[in-house]
Amino acid sequence: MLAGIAPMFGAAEFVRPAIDWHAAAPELTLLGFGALITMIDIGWLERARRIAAPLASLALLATLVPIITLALAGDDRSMFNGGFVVDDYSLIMKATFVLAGYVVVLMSTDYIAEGDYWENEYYGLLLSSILGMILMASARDLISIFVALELLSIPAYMLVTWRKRDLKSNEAGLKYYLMGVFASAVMLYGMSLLYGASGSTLLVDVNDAVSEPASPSAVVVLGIIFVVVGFAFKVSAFPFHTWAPDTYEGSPTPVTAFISVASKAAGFVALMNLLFVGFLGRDDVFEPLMWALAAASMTAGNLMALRQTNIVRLLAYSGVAQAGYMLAPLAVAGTVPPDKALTASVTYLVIYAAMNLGAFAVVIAVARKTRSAEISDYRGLFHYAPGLTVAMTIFLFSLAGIPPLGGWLAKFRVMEALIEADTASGLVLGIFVAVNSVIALYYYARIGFGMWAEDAPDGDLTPVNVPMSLGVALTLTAVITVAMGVIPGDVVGRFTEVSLLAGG
Amino acid sequence: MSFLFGFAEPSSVPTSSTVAHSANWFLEYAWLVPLLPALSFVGILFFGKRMRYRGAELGIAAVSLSFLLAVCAGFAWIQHRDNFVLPDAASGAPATPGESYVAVQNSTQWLQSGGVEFGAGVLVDGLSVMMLLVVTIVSLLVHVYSTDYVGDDKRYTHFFAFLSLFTAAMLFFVLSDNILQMIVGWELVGVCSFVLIGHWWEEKPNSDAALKAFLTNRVGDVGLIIGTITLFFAAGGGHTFDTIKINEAIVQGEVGHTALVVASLCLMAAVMSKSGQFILHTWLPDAMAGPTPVSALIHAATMVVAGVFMIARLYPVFFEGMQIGGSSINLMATIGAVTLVFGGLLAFVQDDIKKVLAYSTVSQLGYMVMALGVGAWTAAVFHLFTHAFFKANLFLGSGSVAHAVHSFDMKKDMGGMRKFMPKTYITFIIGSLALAGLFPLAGFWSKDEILVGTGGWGLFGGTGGNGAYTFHLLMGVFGAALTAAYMTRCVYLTFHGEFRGGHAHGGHAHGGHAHGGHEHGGHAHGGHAHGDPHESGPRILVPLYILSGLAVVAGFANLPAGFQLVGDSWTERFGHYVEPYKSSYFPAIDHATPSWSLAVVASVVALAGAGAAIYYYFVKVDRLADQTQQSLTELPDGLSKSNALAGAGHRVLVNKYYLDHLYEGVIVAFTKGPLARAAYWVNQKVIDRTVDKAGETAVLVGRHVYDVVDQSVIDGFVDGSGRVSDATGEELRQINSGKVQNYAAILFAMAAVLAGTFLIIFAL
Amino acid sequence: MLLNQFLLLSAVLFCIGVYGVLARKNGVLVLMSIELILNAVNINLVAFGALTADVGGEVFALFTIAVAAAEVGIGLAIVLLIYRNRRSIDLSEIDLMKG
Amino acid sequence: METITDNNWLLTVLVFAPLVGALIMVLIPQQDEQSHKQVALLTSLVTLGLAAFLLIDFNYGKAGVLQYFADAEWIEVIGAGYTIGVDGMSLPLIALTALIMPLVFVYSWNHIPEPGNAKAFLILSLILETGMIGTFVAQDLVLFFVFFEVVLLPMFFMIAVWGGENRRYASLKFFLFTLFGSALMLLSFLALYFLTEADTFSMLVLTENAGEGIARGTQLLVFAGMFLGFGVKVPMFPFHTWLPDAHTEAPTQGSVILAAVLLKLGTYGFIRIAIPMLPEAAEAWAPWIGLLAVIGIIYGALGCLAQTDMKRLIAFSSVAHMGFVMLGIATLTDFGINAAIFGMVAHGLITGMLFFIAGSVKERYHTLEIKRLGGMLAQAPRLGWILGFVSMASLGLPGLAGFWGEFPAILAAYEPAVGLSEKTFHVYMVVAAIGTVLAAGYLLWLLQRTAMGEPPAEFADDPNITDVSTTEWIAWAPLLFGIVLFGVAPGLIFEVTDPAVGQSLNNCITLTGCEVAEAAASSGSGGG
Repeated sequence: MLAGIAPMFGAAEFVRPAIDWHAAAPELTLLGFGALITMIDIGWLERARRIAAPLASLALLATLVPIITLALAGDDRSMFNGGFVVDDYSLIMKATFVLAGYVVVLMSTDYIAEGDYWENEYYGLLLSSILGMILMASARDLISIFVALELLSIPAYMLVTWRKRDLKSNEAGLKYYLMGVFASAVMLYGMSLLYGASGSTLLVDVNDAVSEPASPSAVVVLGIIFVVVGFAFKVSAFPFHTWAPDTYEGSPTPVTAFISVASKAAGFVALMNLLFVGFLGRDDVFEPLMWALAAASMTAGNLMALRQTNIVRLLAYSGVAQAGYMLAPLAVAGTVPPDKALTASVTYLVIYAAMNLGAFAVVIAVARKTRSAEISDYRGLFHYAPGLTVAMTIFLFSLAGIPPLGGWLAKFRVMEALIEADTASGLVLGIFVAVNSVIALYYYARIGFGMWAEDAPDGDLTPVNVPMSLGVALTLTAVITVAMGVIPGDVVGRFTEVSLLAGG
Repeated sequence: MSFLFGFAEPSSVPTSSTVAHSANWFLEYAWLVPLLPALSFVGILFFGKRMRYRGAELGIAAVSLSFLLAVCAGFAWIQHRDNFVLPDAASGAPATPGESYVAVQNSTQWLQSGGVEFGAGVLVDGLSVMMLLVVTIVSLLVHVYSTDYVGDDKRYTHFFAFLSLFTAAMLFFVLSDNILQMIVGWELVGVCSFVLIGHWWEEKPNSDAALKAFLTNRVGDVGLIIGTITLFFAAGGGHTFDTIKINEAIVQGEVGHTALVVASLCLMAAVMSKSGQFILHTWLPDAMAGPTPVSALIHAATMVVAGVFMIARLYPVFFEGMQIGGSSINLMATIGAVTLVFGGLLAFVQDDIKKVLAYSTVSQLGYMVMALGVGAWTAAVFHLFTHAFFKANLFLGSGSVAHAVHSFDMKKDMGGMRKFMPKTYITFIIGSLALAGLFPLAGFWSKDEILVGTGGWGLFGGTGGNGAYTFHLLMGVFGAALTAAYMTRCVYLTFHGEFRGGHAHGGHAHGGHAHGGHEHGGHAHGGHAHGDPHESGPRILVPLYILSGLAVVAGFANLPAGFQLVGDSWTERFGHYVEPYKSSYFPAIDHATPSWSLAVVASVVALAGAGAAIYYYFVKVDRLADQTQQSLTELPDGLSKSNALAGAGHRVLVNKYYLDHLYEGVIVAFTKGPLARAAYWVNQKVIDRTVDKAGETAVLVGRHVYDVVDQSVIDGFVDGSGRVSDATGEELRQINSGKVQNYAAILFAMAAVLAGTFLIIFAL
Repeated sequence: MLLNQFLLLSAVLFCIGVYGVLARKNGVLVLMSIELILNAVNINLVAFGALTADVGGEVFALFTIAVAAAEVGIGLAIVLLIYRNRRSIDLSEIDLMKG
Repeated sequence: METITDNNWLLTVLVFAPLVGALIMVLIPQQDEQSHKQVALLTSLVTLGLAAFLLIDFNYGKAGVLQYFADAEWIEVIGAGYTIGVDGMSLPLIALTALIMPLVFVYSWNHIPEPGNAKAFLILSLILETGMIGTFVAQDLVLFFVFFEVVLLPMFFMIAVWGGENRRYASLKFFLFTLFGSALMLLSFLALYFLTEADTFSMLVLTENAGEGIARGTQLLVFAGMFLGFGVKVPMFPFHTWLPDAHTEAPTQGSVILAAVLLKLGTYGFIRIAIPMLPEAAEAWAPWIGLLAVIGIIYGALGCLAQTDMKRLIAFSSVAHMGFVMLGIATLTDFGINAAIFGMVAHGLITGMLFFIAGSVKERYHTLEIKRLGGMLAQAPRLGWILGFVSMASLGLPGLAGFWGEFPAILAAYEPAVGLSEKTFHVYMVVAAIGTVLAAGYLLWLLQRTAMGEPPAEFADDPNITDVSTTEWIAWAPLLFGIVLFGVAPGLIFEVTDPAVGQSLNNCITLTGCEVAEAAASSGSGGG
C-alpha cells in the first residue's frame, strides 16, 4: 500500500494524497455540526439555547451514520501513508465515543439548562472534544495522535471549569489543565525521542525502527516510557492518577462522566495504537511497564477507594482500578496473539463506558434531590427511588464484575488474556485481578448495602424527579450493561474481528 | 395350619448353601412382626389422641398380633429345624433331618452404591426367633401394665407411641440379616430409649439422664461404625454387610486376623455402651429416670441385651478376634467378669430400688458377656432369655410398689410392704429367687450353664469347654453370692420391717426426691394419695403373674444334658433349636459337660450370700429395730454411721459373738462396706465423673476453639486483612495532598524513576 | 557531536522547565515554565529532523508551537478565573479538594 | 460421549421459569403484596411441576448419561456455549431446589421478614432459584460460573436488607468470601481452557479429557484455584467463617435457601468439575481435602458446643455436616461421592428444616439465645417434637436421611481410591466417626436446653408462643416427609446418582490408573 507514495520532501514532486471521503465522513460530519453549533451561538445567542442540546444529539447520531456505513462496508481503509486508518477497531471505538458522547449530552441537557451556564459553547466544546476522540481512533501517526490528544483535551479543560464561579470547579480545571499539560509535555518529549530514533512520525516506521536491534536502546526506552507516562496520565493510572479525584469532584457531573469514560477511553485508544502499531517489537520494554502500571493501579485504586466518602471521588478511584484492569491485557500484549490482548481491553472499555456512564447518570439524578454526592446520602435510596436503586445496583455490581452483569465479561476477557499468556507474570497479574475484584466489591457492596438496607437520612422520602433525557440515558446504559453480560453474543462477537490495521 | 407350620420342599433354589428360602409363611414373612408395631407407632402418632383409649388399644393390638406371629414363627422354626434337609453337595444324598441348621433369609435390595448392592431383609434362625418371642411377650406385658401405671400421665398417648416404636425397632434389629440394618435398629432403639428416659423432660435430671444415655451409646457407636466398616471390607470377599456371609467367611478362615481383632475390639466398645459393661455402664442406672415399664422393657429385658445379641449374632468375629478358646485371657470375658462383680457390689449400696435392679442388670449382663467371652454361647443366650423374664418381673414389681408409695426410695418410703401388697410381694420374691439362682427357678439353670461354660476345671473336674477360665469361674461364683445377698437386702428393705413411708413422709414423697418423686409427679392421685399403700390393680398384677410364672419355668427350656429326671428329648432343647451349632456360620466351639458338683457349690455359695444377708437384715437389723423401736434399714456399722447412732450401735457391736464379729466385721462389713462403697466411690467419682467431664471438656474445648481459633485467629485474619486494606488505603490517600505541584512532582518523579529503572535494565 | 549538544540543551531546558513548574508558586510563572518544556521538545524535534533530513520533525514542531499557544491561552484564562474568584494565583493555596 | 437430547427445551424452561415470574412481578405494583405472593408461589409451583415432570420423564436406565442435553451458541468469542443437561448427579439437587423454593414461598405467606417489601424479597428469591437450578444444569464452565455467581447478589441483598442486627458485616463478609473464591476459580477455568488441546469450556469434553496433557504441577495449581472457589462455598475449614455470620443474620428464608441449596453449589462443583476434570490433581489434593474435611467435622462440632445462639449453632453444624460430604468426596471413590450427594440432599432437607424452626422460634420468642429458651415441648409441643425429630435426623440417626450422608462417607474413607494412603484415610475415618458423637452432643444439648424443662418465667404466659401454624405445616411437611422417605429408602437417591458418579469417575480411571473401587463393582451383591 505504500507503493506509489513518493517521498514527501526533497526534490520529489508533491503528490496530492488521495482522500477517502467515506473514511473521513464521521470526523467531517462531527466537525460540520460542531461548527454549526458555534455559528448558531454566535448568531442567535440566547435564542440558540433551546436547540443546542437537541442539535448536539443530532450531531452525534448523525456521526453514527457514516460509522455504521463504514462498518457495513467492512473493508479496512487507510490514508496519508497509513497515518489515518479506518478498521474494525477504530470503528468500534468511534461508535463508543459517539454513543458515550450522546449519553453525556442526554445527561447534560437538564443539568446544564438548570444551572446558570452557557449552553451553546458547552455543546460545541463537547463535540470538538469528541471529534478529537474519533480522530484518535484512526490516528496512526505521532503527530496526529498528538493533535487528536490536544483536540480532545483542550475543550475538556474548559468544560471542567464550566461552573465559573465555583471555586471547586476552578480548582478542578486548574489541576486538570496543569497536569494535562505536564503530561503532554512529557509525552511530547518522548515522542521527540522516538522520532529521533526512527526518523519518521508514522507508527509503522517507529515500530520498524525500535524493533531493530541496532536502534539506540536508551533513546527508544526513554521515548517509550515518556510516551506511556503521558497516556498513563490520561487513563489515570496509578501513580499518574492524582488529578482525577479532584477534577472529578470539582467538575460538573456530566463532564466528570465524560472525562472518566470518553477521555479515559481515548487515552487507551492512543495507548493501544502506540503499543500495537508502534512498539509491538519492544514488548520487552512495555510489558513490564504495563504490568507495573496495571498492578499498581488496580491495587492502589481499590485501596484508596475504600476510604472515600464522596461517591464521585469513589468512582474516580474505582476508575483508577478499572484502568488497571484494562491495562492488564496490555501487559501480555506481546506474548499472546496481539488481537487477544487488544480485544480484551476493547471489550472492557466498551462495557466500562456503559456501566460507568450509568453510574454517573444515577449520581446526577440523585444529586437533583440531595444536592450532594456524599455516600451517606445514598442511604435508604431504595425506599424512595427503587428504580434508581436497581439501576445503581446494576452499575456498581457490574463494575465489581458480578455475573450476569456486563462487568463480568469484561473481567473474564482480561483474565482470559492473562491466562492465555501462560507466563508466571500473567498468572500473577491474573491473581491480582482476582484479589482486587474482591477488595473492590467491598466498597461497591457497601454503597449497595446503604441504598437497600439502611434508612433514608432524616426520613425524607420525597421521590427523585428524573427528567426524561436522563431517564433515557439511564435506560440505555442499564440495558447495555445487562445485555453485555447476558447475551453479548453478536456485539462482542464483532470485537473478535478487532485487529489493528498496522497502518499500511 | 399345616401349610403354615409344616415343612415343604424349598420353592426356590437356596442362594447359598446355608441360607434357605423357606416355604414356611411365618419364617418368610417374619418381617411382619416388626412391621405391625411400626404401623401402630404411626397410627398412634397421628390418631392416638382421638382414640377411645388414647392409642393404647392400637399398641396392644399390634404387639399382640406380633406376639402371635412370633409364637407361630417359633413353632415354624421348630418344624424347620427338625425337618429341613439340606442336600449334600457332594453326593446329592439328603442328610439326616434335623442335622443341618439352616437359617431362613428373605432379602431384597435396599440400595445400591458404588456398584455394591445393599440388601435389607430378615434372617430367621433360632436366635432371632427366640428374641422375637422374648421381645414381643415382654413388650405386650409392659403395654398392658402401662395402661394402669401411667394411666394418668399427660403424655399417655405419646408414651404408647414410643413403646410401639421401640418394639418395632427392637424386632427390626433382631431380625436384621445384615449389619447395616442392625445399626439402624441399634440406633433406633437408642432413640426410643432417649425419648422414654426423658419422658418427664420437665425436670432437668431426667433430660440429663436421657442425654447421658444417648451420648454414652453414641461413644460406643463410634466402635460400632468402625467395626462394621472393617467387617464390610474384610469379610465375605469384601463389600458385604450380610451377617451370614461375614460369619461364613470368618469360619472358613478367609478373613485376616488383624481385621478381626480391630473389628471385634471396635464392636466390643459398642457392646460395652449398649449393654452397660464396665466402664461404659454409668448411663444405665441413670436411665432409671424413665418410667418403670420402660426400665423393665428397655433397660432390663430387651434393649440392653442388644449388645449381647450382637456378639451372639456375629460370634465368629469375636471368637476369632478375641481368640476365645485360644487363650485363657480374653478381653470380653474379663470385661464381663469385672462387670458382673462390680455391678453386684454397686447394687449393694443403692437406696433406690430401681437402681438396685439397674446395677443388678449390669451385673447380669456381665454374666452374659462373660459367658460369650468364655465360649459358652448357648449359656449366654439362655441367660438372656431367662433374665428377660425375671428382671422384667422385678422391675414391674418395683413399679407396683412405687405405684403405691409414690417413691422408689427403699429406705425412706418403703419397708413392710408385704403387708400392703402381698401379691406383688410373692411375684417379687419369685423373681428375686430366680435372679439369685435358686434351684429350680430359671436363673439357676442359666447361671449354672454359664459357670459350667467357663470351664474353670481345675476345681471341679469336668470336661469340655473352651479353655480353663478359672478366674472367671470364681468371679461368677462370687457374683452369684453377691446377687443373692443384694436381692435379700432389697427384699428386706422393701417388703419387711416397718413401713417407713406414708404419713411420716407423706408430704415428702411427692416433691423432694431427686429421682423417685417425679414418677408420679405428673398426676394427681385421687382419693388415696395419703392413705396407706394398697395392692395394685389387675392390669399390673397379671403381667407380674405371667412373668413370675415364666421366671419359674423358663429354665426348663434348656435342662442340661444328662439331667436324669427327664428324658434326653427334654434336655438342651433351647440349645438345639437356638444355637447354630455345626452350621456354616458358627465357629467350632466346644460344649462343656455339665457338672453337678459345680452346681451344688455355686448354689451353696449363693445361699451363703443370701444367708449372710438374711442374717444381717432379718436377724440383726430386725432385732435392733425391735430394741430401738425404730424402723432401721441397716446396722450402724461404724464405718459410715458411727457418729449418728453411736450409742446403740456400740452396744451391739461390743456384745456380738465371735462368729458375728467375723461375719459382720469381715465378710459383710467388708463386702457391703468398704468394697461396695469403694466400688461405688469409683463408680460415682471416677467413672461417672469421667463421663460427665468428657462432656464438659468437649464444651470447654469447643468454647476455647471457638473463641481463640475461630473468632480470634481465623476471623481475626479475615477482619484484619480488611483493616490492613483500609489502613493502607488511608496511607495511600496521603498521596493526594490536593496541591497540584505535588501532583506534578509525582508525575515527573515517577517518570524519572521509571526511565531510570528501565534504562538500567535495558541500556546498560 | 552536533546532535548531542542539541539534545543536551533540550534536556537542560526540560529540566529547568520542570524545576520552574515544581518550584514557582505563581501560576503565570508555571505557565511560562511549561513553555520552556515544550520548547525543549521543539529543539529535539528540529534537531532530529535535521539529523535525518526529514521534514516531519519541523512539521511536528510547528504543530507543537501552535497547540502550545492554544494551551497557554486556556491556561491563562483559567488562572484569570481563579484570580477573579480567589484574588490570588498562588498554586500552593489551591487545595480545596484532596484525599 | 453419549448424550440424550430428547425434550431438551425442558431444562431451559425449568431454569428460566422463575425469572419469568420475577419479571411479571416487576410489573405488579409494590402495594399489592398478595398478588406478589401468589405469583411467586405459582411460579415456584410451576417450576416444581416441571421438575416433577423431569423426575418422571428422566431415563433412569441411563442416569449416567446427560439427558435433555442442549447445546447452543452463547458467547462465541470466548468459546462459551449455552450447554445444559442433567444426569443422575444433578437430578437430586435440581429436585431439591425445586422443592425447597415453593416451601420458602409458602412460609413467606405470612412471614415476610422486617422491613417488609414482599415484592423485592420474592423477586430476589426467584432470581436465586434460576441461579441455583442453572448451576446444576450447566454443562459449560462459563455458564456454570455465571449461574454460580448469579446467586450472589440476591443472597447478598436478602441478608443485607432483611437480615438481623449485624447484617451489614455478615452480608459483606458472605459476598467478599464467595467472590474471592470464585474469582480464583475463574482463573482455573480459564487455565483449563487453554491447557487442554480442545480449547473448550464444555464440561463434557473436559471431563472426557480428564486433564490429559497437562503437566502435573500445573494441574495441582489449577485444582488449587477450584479448590478455593468451591471450598469457600462449601464452606470448608478454614474458609467457613462467613457461614455462621451469614446464617445468623439472614432471614429465615435466606438461611433455608443458603443451607439447603447454596452450600451445595460448592460440593457439586467438586464432583462435577474439579475431580473429573483433573483426576491426577484430585488424587494429590485428596488427602488435604480429607484433612480439612475432618478438621471441619470436629471443628464445626466444637464450634457448635460453644454457641449461645440457636441459629448460629445450626450454622456451625453445617460446617461439620459439609465436612462429611467433603470427606466422601475426598475418597475419590464412587461410593464416597454417592454418599456426598446423598449428604447434600439430606443436609438440604434437614438443615433447611432446622432453620425454618429457628425462624419460627425467633418469631415466637423474639430471641434465639439458648439460655433464655426452654420448655418448648410444654408450650408448643409440636414445634418441640419437630425440633427433636430434625435434631435426630441431623445427628445422623439411621432410618432418617442424615445417616445416609454420614455413614457411607465414613465407610468410603476406609477404602479410598487406589493411590490414596489408606492409613491416612483410616485416621480420617476414625476422626469422622468421633465427630458423630460430638454431633449428637451439641444437638441433644440444644434440644435439652430449648425444648425440655419448664418454660422460663419470662415466656411462661406469653400468648405469642403458639404451636405450629398451618402455613408452617404446609411448608414443613414435605421436608419432614422427605427426611423419613430418604432415610427409609435411600436407594431412591443412590440409584440415581450411582451411574452418573461411576461415569464421571470412569474417565479418570482410564487415564490416571486410579481404579476407583473396581473391586467393589465386581464383587456384586452385598446384602443378598
